[in-house]
Amino acid sequence: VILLPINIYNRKRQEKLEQQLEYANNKIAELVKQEERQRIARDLHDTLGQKLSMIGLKSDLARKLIYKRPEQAKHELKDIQQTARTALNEVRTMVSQMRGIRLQEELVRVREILHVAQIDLLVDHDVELKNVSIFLENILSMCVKEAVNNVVKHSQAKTCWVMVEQSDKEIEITVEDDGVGMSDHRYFARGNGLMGIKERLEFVNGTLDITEGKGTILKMRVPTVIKKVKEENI
Amino acid sequence: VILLPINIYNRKRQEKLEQQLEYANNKIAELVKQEERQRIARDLHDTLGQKLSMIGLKSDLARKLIYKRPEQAKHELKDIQQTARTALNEVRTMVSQMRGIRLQEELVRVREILHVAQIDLLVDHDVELKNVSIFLENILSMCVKEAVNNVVKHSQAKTCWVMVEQSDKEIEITVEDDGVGMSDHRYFARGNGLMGIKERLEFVNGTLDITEGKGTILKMRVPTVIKKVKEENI
Amino acid sequence: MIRIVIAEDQRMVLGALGSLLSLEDDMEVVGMANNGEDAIQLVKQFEPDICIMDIEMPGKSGLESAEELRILNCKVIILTTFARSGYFQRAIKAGVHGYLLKDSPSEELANAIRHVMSGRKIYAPELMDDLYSEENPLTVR
Ligand SMILES: Nc1ncnc2c1ncn2[C@@H]1O[C@H](COP(=O)(O)OP(=O)(O)OP(=O)(O)O)[C@@H](O)[C@H]1O
Ligand SMILES: Nc1ncnc2c1ncn2[C@@H]1O[C@H](COP(=O)(O)OP(=O)(O)OP(=O)(O)O)[C@@H](O)[C@H]1O
Ligand SMILES: [Mg+2]
Ligand SMILES: [Mg+2]
Ligand SMILES: [Mg+2]
Repeated sequence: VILLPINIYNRKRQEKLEQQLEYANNKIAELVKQEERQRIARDLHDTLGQKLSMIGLKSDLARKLIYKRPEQAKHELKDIQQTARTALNEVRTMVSQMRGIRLQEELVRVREILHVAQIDLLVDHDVELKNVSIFLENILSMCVKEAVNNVVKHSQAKTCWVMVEQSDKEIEITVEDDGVGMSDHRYFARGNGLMGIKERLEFVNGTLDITEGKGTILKMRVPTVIKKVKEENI
Repeated sequence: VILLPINIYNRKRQEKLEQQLEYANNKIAELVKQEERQRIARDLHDTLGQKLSMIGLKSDLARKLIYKRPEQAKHELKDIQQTARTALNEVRTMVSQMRGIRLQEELVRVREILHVAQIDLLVDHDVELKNVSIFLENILSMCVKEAVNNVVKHSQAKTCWVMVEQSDKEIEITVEDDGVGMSDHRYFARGNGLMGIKERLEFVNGTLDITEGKGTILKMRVPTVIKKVKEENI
Repeated sequence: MIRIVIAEDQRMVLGALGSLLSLEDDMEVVGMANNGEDAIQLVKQFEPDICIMDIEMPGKSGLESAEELRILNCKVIILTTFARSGYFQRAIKAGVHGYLLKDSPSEELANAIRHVMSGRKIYAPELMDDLYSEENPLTVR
């Protein structure tokens, strides 16, 4: 008989916690949006505002100088063109930073790095991730980047394989090399790279497996059907 | 004896929920940021990118025309100046939308509205909120705005008082009028304005009190020391 | 001749402003500075009619400098790119005679200078406009 009230008490507490979870989520969403906008607004203000007002002034000036001092007008126009180009580059950088890195883009970069390091790259080219949030793709891109950096830095490999497979439920990315392999299993202690990969993957409910093959094999797996937070762990 | 294991079981579940709360918060923060950036990136790209590349092209053209066709060069320069100004205005709008509204700014707006409605405004002018997040200030501004809208729409008042008081722990904003007052207590049912104020305030752990004075008195209170979510309700 | 000192930390903007105002028949730019402190020095040295100042500069900002220049009997016009909250009010408090957008056409700036010389005060509506941005959402597209 004494069990019942305690159970009810506990259920109440749990319901409260669940409500809080919901409440907290809404609150955080608002706050984060606000903060992020603030940050971007500052960036915008500093970089673009100044350049645009400069262009405004200089075009004004150049117009007035056309007959009086055409050479100086020409000079001002060179400045304008240069400033517009710089500003455009900044907008591009800002936009691409905001957009996150797509896996395809990362693979292009990977190809370059390995080329410079004189390591052959074999990669299934057709693979394009489907129905994957940009957020998830961004995380995967960062993981692949770090994995390949390690191949370049530590493996002394001749060849690197990058394989991307997507099934209904998960994405599996393998980065393999034919290098020296890892000497022991205390690799997590030696740097931040592998640990970073592991943490990022776990953040999206994924896993990292490290095994030995011809050299080293990194297998990264993430589920693509992200369950609602509530159903996830209880 | 049978009580212990059930208690342990329940405590475990609660710990899990708490962990989830933390985990969910991180996750949501990331996702929301990403989304917001995406949206802004699209806007930036569309509006600014195009204009900047146009400026680049036109300044190139104008430079080539200076000696050959100075009048056309002048014309291009007018275009450039106009484009730079338009772009800058867009950045301005974007920045000010992103920044949220400060209470001081809202009070200026309030003054205008009441002036148009021929209602006198009495407000303590010196009050400036200190150590308040932009998020909170934004919420308060929206509440004040709606409260004053109601005074204009419903009160038939001659005078409106807006008082802002900040102590160590809370901010109290009072909007008072000397109008007809609220006829009954079912005001929440009649519109969305007051409900909106109440919800917003509760969202930041604040309260709304509505009482009768010469006309209507709205008292909005929010704590400035925001407790951690975890400590809040349990 | 209206004698002018300009303070602006962006070199290219400073140059363009200087040249633009020099092209006006009734104006003479007697000094150009990259920051607030230098501007104050130049004002003490040349005693110009008007000092045109940017707000955000290294060291002493345009608003801080304006407060000091008030005593030196030099009229100040503030030029800025954005309406940052609180700036307008501070500018008014500092007793500035003009508060204008940096990208306004030079004719407008020149006219504003002449008006200020005749004792008027000129504030760009755009810089107060952002107070109403919620009510009046100038949509981006
Ligand atoms: N492909 C690989 N082949 C051989 N050894 C590797 C490979 N990848 C990682 N390692 C080993 O694992 C260790 C840990 O890698 P990790 O990326 O965590 O750190 P790091 O690369 O040394 O430093 P950083 O923090 O800059 O990434 C490395 O120091 C290296 O000894
Ligand atoms: N200052 C006031 N003086 C007199 N009556 C008021 C005042 N403020 C609110 N009321 C009454 O309370 C009701 C509810 O206000 P509320 O702001 O929620 O809705 P609303 O203003 O009618 O519509 P909206 O959803 O557009 O705000 C009003 O319809 C009005 O009858
Ligand atoms: Mg590494
Ligand atoms: Mg209302
Ligand atoms: Mg500056």
